[in-house]
Amino acid sequence: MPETHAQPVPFRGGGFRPVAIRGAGLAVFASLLILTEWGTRSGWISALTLPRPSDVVKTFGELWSTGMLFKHLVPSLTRLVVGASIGVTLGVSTGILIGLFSYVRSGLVPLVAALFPIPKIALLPLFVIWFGIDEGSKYALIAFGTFTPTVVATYGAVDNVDRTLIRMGQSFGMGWFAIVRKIVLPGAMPGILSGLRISLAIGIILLVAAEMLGAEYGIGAYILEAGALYDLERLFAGVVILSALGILVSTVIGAIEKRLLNWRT
Amino acid sequence: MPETHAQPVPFRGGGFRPVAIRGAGLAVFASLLILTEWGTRSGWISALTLPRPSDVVKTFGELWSTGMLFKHLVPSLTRLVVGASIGVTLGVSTGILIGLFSYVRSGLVPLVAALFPIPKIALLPLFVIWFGIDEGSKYALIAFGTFTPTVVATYGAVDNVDRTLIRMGQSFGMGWFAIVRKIVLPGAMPGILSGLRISLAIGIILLVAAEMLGAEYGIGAYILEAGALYDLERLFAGVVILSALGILVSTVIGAIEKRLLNWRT
Amino acid sequence: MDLRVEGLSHAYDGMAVLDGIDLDIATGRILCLVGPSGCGKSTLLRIIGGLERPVSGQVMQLGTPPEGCLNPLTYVFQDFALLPWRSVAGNVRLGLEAHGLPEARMAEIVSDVLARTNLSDFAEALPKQLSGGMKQRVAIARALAVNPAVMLLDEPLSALDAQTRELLMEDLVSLWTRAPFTAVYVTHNLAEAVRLGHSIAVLSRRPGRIREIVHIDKPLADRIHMDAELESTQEHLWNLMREEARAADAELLNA
Amino acid sequence: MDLRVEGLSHAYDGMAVLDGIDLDIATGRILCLVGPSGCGKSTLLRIIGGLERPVSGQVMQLGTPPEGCLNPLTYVFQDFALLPWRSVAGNVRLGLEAHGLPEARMAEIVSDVLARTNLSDFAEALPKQLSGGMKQRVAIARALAVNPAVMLLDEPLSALDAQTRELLMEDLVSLWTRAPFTAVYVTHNLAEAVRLGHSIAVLSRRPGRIREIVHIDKPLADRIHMDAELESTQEHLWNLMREEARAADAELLNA
Amino acid sequence: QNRKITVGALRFTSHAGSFVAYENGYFTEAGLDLELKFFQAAQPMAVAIASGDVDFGVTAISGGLISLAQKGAVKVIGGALSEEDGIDGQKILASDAAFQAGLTAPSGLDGKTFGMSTAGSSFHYMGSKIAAAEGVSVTFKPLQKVGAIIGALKSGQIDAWSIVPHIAKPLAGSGAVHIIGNVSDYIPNYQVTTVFTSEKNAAGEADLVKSFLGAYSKGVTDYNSAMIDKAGGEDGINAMVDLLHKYVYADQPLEKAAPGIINGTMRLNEGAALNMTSVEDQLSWFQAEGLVDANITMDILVNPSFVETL
Ligand SMILES: Nc1ncnc2c1ncn2[C@@H]1O[C@H](COP(=O)(O)OP(=O)(O)OP(=O)(O)O)[C@@H](O)[C@H]1O
Ligand SMILES: Nc1ncnc2c1ncn2[C@@H]1O[C@H](COP(=O)(O)OP(=O)(O)OP(=O)(O)O)[C@@H](O)[C@H]1O
Ligand SMILES: [Mg+2]
Ligand SMILES: [Mg+2]
Repeated sequence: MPETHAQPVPFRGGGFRPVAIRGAGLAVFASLLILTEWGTRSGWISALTLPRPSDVVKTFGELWSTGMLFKHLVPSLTRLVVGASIGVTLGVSTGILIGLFSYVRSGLVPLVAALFPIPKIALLPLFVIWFGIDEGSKYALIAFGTFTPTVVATYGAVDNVDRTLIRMGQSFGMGWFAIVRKIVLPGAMPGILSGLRISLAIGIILLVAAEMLGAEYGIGAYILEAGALYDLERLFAGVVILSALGILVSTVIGAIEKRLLNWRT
Repeated sequence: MPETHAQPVPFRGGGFRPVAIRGAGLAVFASLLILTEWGTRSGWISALTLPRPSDVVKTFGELWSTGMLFKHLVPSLTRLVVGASIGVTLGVSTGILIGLFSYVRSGLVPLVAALFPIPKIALLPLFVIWFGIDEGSKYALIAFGTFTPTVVATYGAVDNVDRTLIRMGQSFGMGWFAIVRKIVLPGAMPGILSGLRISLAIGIILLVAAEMLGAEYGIGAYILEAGALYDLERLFAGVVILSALGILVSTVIGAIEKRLLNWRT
Repeated sequence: MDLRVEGLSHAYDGMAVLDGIDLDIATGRILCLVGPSGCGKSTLLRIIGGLERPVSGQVMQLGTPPEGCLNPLTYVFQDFALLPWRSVAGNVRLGLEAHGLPEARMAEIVSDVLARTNLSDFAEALPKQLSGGMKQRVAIARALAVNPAVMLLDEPLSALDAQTRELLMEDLVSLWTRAPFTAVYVTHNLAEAVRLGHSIAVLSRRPGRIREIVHIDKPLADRIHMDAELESTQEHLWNLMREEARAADAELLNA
Repeated sequence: MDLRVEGLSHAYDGMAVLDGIDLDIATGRILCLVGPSGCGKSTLLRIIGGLERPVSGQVMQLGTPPEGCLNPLTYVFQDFALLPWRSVAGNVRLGLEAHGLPEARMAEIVSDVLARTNLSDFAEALPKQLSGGMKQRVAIARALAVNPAVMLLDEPLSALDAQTRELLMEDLVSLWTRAPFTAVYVTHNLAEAVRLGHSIAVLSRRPGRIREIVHIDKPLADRIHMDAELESTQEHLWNLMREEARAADAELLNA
Repeated sequence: QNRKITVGALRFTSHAGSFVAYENGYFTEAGLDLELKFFQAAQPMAVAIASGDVDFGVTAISGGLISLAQKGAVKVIGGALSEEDGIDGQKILASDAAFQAGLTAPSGLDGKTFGMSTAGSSFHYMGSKIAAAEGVSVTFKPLQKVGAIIGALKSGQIDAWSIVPHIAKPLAGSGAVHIIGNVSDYIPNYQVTTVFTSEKNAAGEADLVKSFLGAYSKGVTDYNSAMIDKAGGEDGINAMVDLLHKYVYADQPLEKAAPGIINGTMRLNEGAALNMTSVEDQLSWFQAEGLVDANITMDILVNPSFVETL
């Protein structure tokens, strides 16, 4: 008799777990490009508003074939690498000290908080006086820009290192340095690396500001010059390069994370 | 007999847990200021390198007494509030959509990743065309700058909402909207708020860039003019205002967190 | 309302997790599911509750849910699944809100159910202020509030310490004694199973199959410590499972 | 080497946690500490191990640690405390590295201790690949590697599921039977306490005081299920603690 | 061994003096091993002189330059470019929208917006003088970058601007903007750019400054004679354009660059002669506007001992 009322249990689960759909990103990019191309060709996007994507590609091709691409890329990359290395190294060291010592923490955290919202471009004239107009001021600007976010990310990461692990180290009689080297540093690594993503993105953004200062070559200088001449094709070509650089850096960090942090669940 | 060898267990714990030391931050600020004041007075810091802190204070006092402070602050704050509101609102909505829908996620995440490293100042000439040189372009610039970090923080926060809570909601027969409103949104709130800290800091930084475009009044415009005139006292007075603004914003968010997130352990 | 699981199999990405499960869940009785780690107990419970779709087989609802039952199949989760931003009362209300009850009726149900679970004093507390045991009591109260036809409990006590577990088992027994409910109770803990189960289904290692269903006739209220019959049932269950548990434990994950 | 806890009291920010604890920890025996949540068991263990300084009283080491003992007082933590970035062997080595042993000697100790805990096959696995039970085995192996005079175990099994707990208890008994070690074993679980303890100290609610010390003479290896003596000891312990456990459970935190 | 010096330059024809002197080897002859350092804007160049990174520079007199002079960092030592009757000088531009609405002469500027890079820039000075001369009031829009100003002008968001002819003419050619007047009608004998160096050089290295100015002046002479006096005829102009193309519009092919270079022709001060009257006028304007300290005197800004003053 109960069989008469038999019915399957209704399904009410699923969802809320987005999955990657292959090609969707590419499709969005492609359709945006096609739309702009068509719009600029047919005229309802004025030439003042957006450049024609095919012209940007052409400009890019010229950059490539004349070898100017590398002439601009190499100094920019050097500046990024040197400046970010300095900023990140100092930032990580400072962050670890802040994470471990009460005095350093109480003294420096407010200072870092005060430095964070200072726009680096506002300080450009000072940087010239402090570090000269050559590579020095460019390195310094990028180093300064990457320093503060790295500090914040690092001390957050050190704070998040599981204290039981540290107590465990102490319970085995490990020394202070051994604990920092074998427990604190590796434990903070995920946080430091994800902070690095942000720092390096900021570093790339600051390339433009840095190259406001007497740079002849460099992607930032190229963009600035294009902007000054209101040459949208070159402006966009430069922006695309920076954007690609950003994605590249983020991919590289992803790869490093995969290697270094393969222990993460 | 064993009593002869009795000795207390050696202590080997403690440390690795920095505590706040009252006044340390203030002491650092004060000593930096005193050092600069003394350096600039005695001459081993040249007038080109740093302004005398007391002169900066004097400039600040003039700004205050002439009423110029508010003449500059009010437009800047308006720009920050309007621009950041637009950017944050769009960013949170987009972030939630990305966090919930596979197609939106796959389509937009790469786009956001590509937009992130674009330096906003590079786009200034375009913003002039797109949004004019009046308030429009300033709002747009700040909105654009706060949009991307908000999106990234929001979808990360949505991803981090405990899926058991969502399953629980479904198991009680809650509808899709109820789950989003009662579970996803409050659960993502901590992440969204901490993303807001970063977005608003970026917003403040971008004030300077935004006010490059035809702003007569505004802290950013004030700083730019001071920089162009190489007037270090005013430059620093402006920077200090931005820095204070940053600390204020971060304090306000902290207070909101304390209220809204008092449920956090 | 009874439930019947018929020829149920499930797989994740081609990995078989459950294989040909048949089960009857009878009204007013507690069915315990035991089995080694990863054998698919939680998956089975999710499928029974309609939170997951099985690859094959089905779960049938026999008869209609009783009058006043707001949510026929209601879960209690291992990690409590309380909304940390809602008070105890707010969490208990959550399950009611979806059903368009009048405000007064909801308040009445909430206060009634909090009283039954001795939580009245904690109505305004936030989850962060509660011990694990109290949290799980809130989750049970929330489940009781919607007057379920069948309660689905996924290791409800395993996140608690041994003493709290003991206390909550006593609570569950007294709740059931006062008003018998139907339940599927997943656990690793054989002591819990013999204490709370009217019948105990033992699953094999992954893919989970039913190895044996043990029935215990002694009334729940009479099951006390030092009961030779329960002890021997427990011993029997443990002998059924020891090797499988050891093998399941020594399996490499994500390997 | 024996340990003696003398008149030990401790407080956090003025809140008394331990009050006048006296205890003797005898070589080659396992002392279990049981007590309700928050009564200060973990604090007591940390003080015994020198990880925390008591407010008053002291812990004395009587006699010298035996030959070859690298770390006299060695912990096993509830949540395993394995370095997730080191393999099983690397985690076991960790405790040895601080002692300047030659490389070959370290490798020898590691492989010996992994063999004793049946972990040899997992030497290169990362913690994330291990089940909870395996992780705790690694933590025990790591503790054994430094040849401790006293092992301090803080609820070593309470993060594991019931079946794995059963398996690990069997492992601990067989490890102790082969080579008796001294241990202080903190637990909530009275079944564990009567299974593993030579003596069981029952603490009161916070501030923890010693209410009773129960001695069990039966050899560990002979303690099996359905042992009436153990059951009655367990019942006795539970009666000592039930009300306190209930009160401790119903306490509001951070209130 | 030649003395190493660094000279700052913008890629404009107004810096042709340095380029020509360098290309023709005049600096080497004067015992100077010269390195050219290029800037995107004049402002950083002044700062670079102050920081000691650059020894000599050529730029317009701006508030920043005067401030740096006041701080004892830089000194104006000569003239570079000045407006001269009969030679195409800086142009006053109006946006198409404003032009259609009747802004066809500077007299119609009342209530209009005028573009500038920053307050205290030469654009600010010019606009202000024009407005004063016409007795009208204009609103200044600081837009930082020349590119931004052009964008704003083209899209009609600002009404007017003034700029060197080689930028003004192509803009007007495109029809998006219109030339409505010449700056030289309002600021006669305007000393547009000056040569400057660090205070240290001006005070302690008189010989160095003299040899630099000497060599630089030879370059200026060559340039003026080829481009303005057209002494070498068409070929002379072409040769000069060829030479300058290395520095100006270097990234465009010569055919495209040449008109720009030729359009940009303005007379450079022979012998780096400095028009003191114009400089003084500029200084007092900056002071009157409150952009720089009122206590600054000509002595602080200029060291007139190296060149002929007008
Ligand atoms: N959503 C999922 N996607 C893929 N595999 C899953 C998913 N959920 C569970 N599994 C896998 O299915 C198997 C059974 O999981 P389930 O959680 O049902 O086991 P369990 O018996 O509840 O285990 P435990 O006793 O550890 O709770 C496990 O191997 C698990 O890794
Ligand atoms: N570092 C600390 N600072 C302040 N209070 C602490 C600290 N550690 C523990 N406490 C408090 O001291 C009391 C005893 O804590 P302890 O962890 O020793 O209890 P326990 O008996 O181990 O409890 P459980 O059974 O829950 O593990 C608790 O009330 C706890 O909140
Ligand atoms: Mg499960
Ligand atoms: Mg504890």
